[in-house]
Amino acid sequence: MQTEALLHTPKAASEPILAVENLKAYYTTKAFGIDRDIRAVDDISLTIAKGEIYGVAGESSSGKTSLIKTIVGAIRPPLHVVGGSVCFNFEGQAYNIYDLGPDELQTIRWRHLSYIMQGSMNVLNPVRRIKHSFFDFAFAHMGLDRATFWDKVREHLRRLDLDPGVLDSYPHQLSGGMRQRTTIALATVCTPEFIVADEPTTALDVIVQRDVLTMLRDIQRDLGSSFLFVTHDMSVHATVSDRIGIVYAGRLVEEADTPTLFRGARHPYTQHLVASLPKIGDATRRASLSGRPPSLADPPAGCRFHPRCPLAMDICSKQVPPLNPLAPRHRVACFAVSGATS
Amino acid sequence: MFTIVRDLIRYNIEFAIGLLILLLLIGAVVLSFFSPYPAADIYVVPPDMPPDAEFWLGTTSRGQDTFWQLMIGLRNTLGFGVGVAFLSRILSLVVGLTAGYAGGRTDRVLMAINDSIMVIPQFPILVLFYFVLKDNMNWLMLVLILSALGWSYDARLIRSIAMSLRTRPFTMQSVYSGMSMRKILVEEHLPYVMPIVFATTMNNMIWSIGMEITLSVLGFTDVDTPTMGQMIYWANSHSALISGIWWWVAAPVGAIVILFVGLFLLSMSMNEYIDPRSRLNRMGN
Amino acid sequence: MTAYLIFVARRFGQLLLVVFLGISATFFITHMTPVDPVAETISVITNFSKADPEAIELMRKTLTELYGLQGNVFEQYISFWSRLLRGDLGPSLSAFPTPVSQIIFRALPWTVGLMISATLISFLIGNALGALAGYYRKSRILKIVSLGLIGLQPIPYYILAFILLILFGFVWPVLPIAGGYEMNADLTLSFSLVLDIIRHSILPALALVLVGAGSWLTGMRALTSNIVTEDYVTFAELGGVGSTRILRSYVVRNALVPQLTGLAMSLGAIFNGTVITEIVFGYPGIGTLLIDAVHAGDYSLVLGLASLSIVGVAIAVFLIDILSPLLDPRIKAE
Amino acid sequence: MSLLLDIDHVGKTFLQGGLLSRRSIEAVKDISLQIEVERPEILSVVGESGSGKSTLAAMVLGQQLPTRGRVLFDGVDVASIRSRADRCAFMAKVQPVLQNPFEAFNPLKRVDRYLFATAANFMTANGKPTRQEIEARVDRVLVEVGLTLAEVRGRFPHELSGGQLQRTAIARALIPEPRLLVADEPVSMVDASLRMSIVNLFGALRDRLGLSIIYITHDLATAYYISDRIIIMRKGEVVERGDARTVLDNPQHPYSIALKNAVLTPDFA
Repeated sequence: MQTEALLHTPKAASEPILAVENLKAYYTTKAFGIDRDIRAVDDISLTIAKGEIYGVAGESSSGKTSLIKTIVGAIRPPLHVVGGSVCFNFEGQAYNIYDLGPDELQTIRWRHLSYIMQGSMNVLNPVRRIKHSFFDFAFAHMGLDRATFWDKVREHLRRLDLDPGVLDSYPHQLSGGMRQRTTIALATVCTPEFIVADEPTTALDVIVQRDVLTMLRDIQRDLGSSFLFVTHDMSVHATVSDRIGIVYAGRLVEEADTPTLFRGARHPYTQHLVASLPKIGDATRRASLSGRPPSLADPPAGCRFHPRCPLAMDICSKQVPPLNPLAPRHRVACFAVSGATS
Repeated sequence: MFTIVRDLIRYNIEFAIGLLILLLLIGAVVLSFFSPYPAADIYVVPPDMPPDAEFWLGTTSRGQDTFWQLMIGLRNTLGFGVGVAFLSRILSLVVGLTAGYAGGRTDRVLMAINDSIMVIPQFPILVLFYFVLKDNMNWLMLVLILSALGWSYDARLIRSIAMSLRTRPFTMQSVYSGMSMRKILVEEHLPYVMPIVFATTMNNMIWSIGMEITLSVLGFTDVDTPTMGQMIYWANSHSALISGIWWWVAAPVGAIVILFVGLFLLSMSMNEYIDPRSRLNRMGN
Repeated sequence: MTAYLIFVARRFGQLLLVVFLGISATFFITHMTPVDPVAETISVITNFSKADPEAIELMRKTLTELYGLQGNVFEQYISFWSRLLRGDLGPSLSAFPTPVSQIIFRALPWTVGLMISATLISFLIGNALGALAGYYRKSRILKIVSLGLIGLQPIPYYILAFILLILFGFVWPVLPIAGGYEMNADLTLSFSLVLDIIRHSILPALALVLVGAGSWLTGMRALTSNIVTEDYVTFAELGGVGSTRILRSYVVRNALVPQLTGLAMSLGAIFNGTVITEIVFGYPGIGTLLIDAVHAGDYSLVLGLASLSIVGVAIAVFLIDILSPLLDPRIKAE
Repeated sequence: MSLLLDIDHVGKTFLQGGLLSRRSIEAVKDISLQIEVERPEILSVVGESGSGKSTLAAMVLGQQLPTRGRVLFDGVDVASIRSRADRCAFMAKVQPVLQNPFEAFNPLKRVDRYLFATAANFMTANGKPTRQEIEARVDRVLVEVGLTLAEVRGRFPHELSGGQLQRTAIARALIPEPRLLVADEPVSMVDASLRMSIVNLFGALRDRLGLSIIYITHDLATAYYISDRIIIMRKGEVVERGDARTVLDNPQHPYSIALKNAVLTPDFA
């Protein structure tokens, strides 16, 4: 069984480029004397292999955005790390994000670790031409003279099917799709080893979305980079991700290779997510879940899904189910699946 | 409302100090009604006495007790600020909410007038008023004039909020619930602008009292209603500083600075409470 | 480009509207009151010398003509405008028969010079400190400096100027506290004259800067802490762009557009402050002239000063207004 | 055959810019569309951003007036509505369902306020309704969408889930007993786990109440799942229309084909 898994995904054999261990990050707000902890990232462990596209799926306010912010070290108060570690491995050297000083962090950014934000209007400085952004972001990291630098940038844009003329445009002059493709070009111009993409296609139209996803896959193939890909849209994950982790209320509840997850999800929440996806050509009735996602400020005890869970047992409201390996590369946090042993 | 004030006092030191100053001033206003001397009477006490146990803040060259003059002056000055703030708030609410909600031509016309009033320099206009009105220029008249000049900046603020409220989906929900425009403005939108109204009240008072003081110091107001500015005016006209009657000048100047710092602390803490985002960036259309 | 022309055209329309409303207001303020300027003037003149009734009658006729007070209100309104457009503001009464326009233009450079230099200094200082205070939120020095400037901001121009006057006139007399230059100065252009003028302008300018800088500081600080949370700043930080570059090219650059709009909108208030400060320090500008005119009962000079202030400020607002979008490519293009 | 909604060669042109460079943008170009009284249906209007689908919805709701053609509702031209009474009569028959349930109610006010206001303003057939009549009606529509008045009464929006809020909003729209709901992207902001419950509710309302629903969406999959008819719009024009399943199973127009091909389908079976 192990050999079979290895055969299907040879990437798993190589050493991880990212190891997240028991990561906890809370929003602590002290507004007018009321202290509140919002446990946005609660004890999450995961590893990502070199060249892998790891998808993080979850609904709104499930903590997935906080998770990636914590992973790339982009947290600002009131969000802060309470425990755990985030360790990258670039060119054989380990970088523990929360042990690095700001200068060291600066040096690995963009060169090794880059970030693609949501496809919103506002990612590029609205009052300056796009070439200035390329210069600010990449010039210092590439260590080239100006002429060679601009040649490299133009070559990179052409490789991504973008007209180098975009460099002389202002962001508002580009369409939403173009802007997102330019942002992706900007994020990949230094050929980073690890790219985090946060809902990169959410605001885009379907046809543009398809182009952007194709572009991301091409980049991954060309550069061999690893991706941490976050979106709420399961069909995007189905198209892009090699492996998916499902986040519910700040916790990882299931993790598996994409085909496994869509064919044989075991956590009731994942099963529901997969089953409720409507498809063209299939008009059979889709059920919906009752209840609402829990508030992260006051989550239910035990398994956070138990109030909505069709399989809920006594123990679910008392103990937190551990994320147990069910098969190689398939972990589930559910007592109904792994048995009630703790 | 009460809990907001309580939380602000407890956790916002600026608000607490501001409120304390305001309460002291209100105390002074109450006290002023117990003044042993009528405000306008002169030579009721020995003139030019320095501060001592009998005359806490000394006496003026006109034979008035500085302390009681100050209390009465504070009353009139504060009353003036409250009057202008009240009237101009009403104007700015009506104009701001209507322009923001109605949009289109109504908005353009109202804002063209609004912007004109905003940039017209007020001081020459006020001097002109005094110049033609002379003795007819009284306290009430000045309240009306300053109210008419002092609403435009805040109307623009309120409008910018009203404009974003108009596009909020709940406004459409209200429209399709069959609510009238008046009901939507008063019940759905007004609560969102009230914090701004409170904060701008303080700024408006700072502005109007400042104007009043300036005009009185120059002698361009009704000389018979004693105010803070009036005290400085009389002190100046008796060359109080040169003849060493410093308390006559120091008392009103000190009171004014305390008054303004108090008002400003209140406005600042309220602004912070409402939204740390800037007011200016909402204004540039 | 066309979008910008439309913008300029619209602002020009606004300029015309301000001038129209403001001038009309001054006209109606002066004409809708029971006070008869001609009678007022005559009473001022006859205060000094007894005149025979015939002379008074002649004076009345001449003054009525000079002030454009013949005919009904509407005719007067028309003639008021036509004289104003010709730049004819009538003769001054207190300095008869010097034209009002000539007196005003003598005072104007002082006011304009003081206002421009004080505004520039306070705008630059306020915005620079505001941006730094908003970006480096933990710095204690910045906090103290901002607190000081912000604390001065609510104090009325008159009172602050007055306090400076007391401090530097009585407590520590190192700077001239009155006038624009030494009384018996040689008014030919020389280095010492320039130095003298600068020395005299320090206190009035200081009053204006101390009050003005605080408001730019608060505005800029709020804008900065707002812009810092924008996606493009977060993105630049994640991109490893240096913090000085982020502050300059990303934060301040984006905050300048609203700050310039704010400058245009507060020019009227700044002008008020300048005029009031001039009065305290007896600076030979518009403000002092205005007060003197009021005390002298100089009807045409007061009216001329009020009208000119409105036109002048409106034009300045217009100029800043049409410049500010040049910093914002979103308006230029399309 | 009488028509509930008759969109008759409707076009909408927006003017942009001012005096010097007036530029017109044709958001909707010559669209005709009918819904019959006797045959309630869910009609999906599908398109990408800039296709004019939201402008079309706004014209059906009478929020924007067409610059060409007419929108007739029950034979009445929507453009002829002037007085407040006419407007209320129109709103009693056509109601909107908003996009974002979290934004659909004033966060400072209790949710039931809108339910009661709607009932008080529209149940005027027999004079002013009594408190009891109002509560009975509100409870009935809430039951219709799977809630009860007890669950909603006195609640603020933040106390309800996105699904509950969207149901409450739909219940409110049902109070005047409208004939048509116009739902502009009603599920795009709702989490996946709750999305299908709203879509299923539309089907139930059509079947139980005989209500027609115009479902504006960019999501072909839910359109396929729930709608009877579909029109596919692009740059203000209808490129393809017909029975929803037929069109989406076998699109004819190149744009419809491209659109369908761009839809990501998880297929691991």
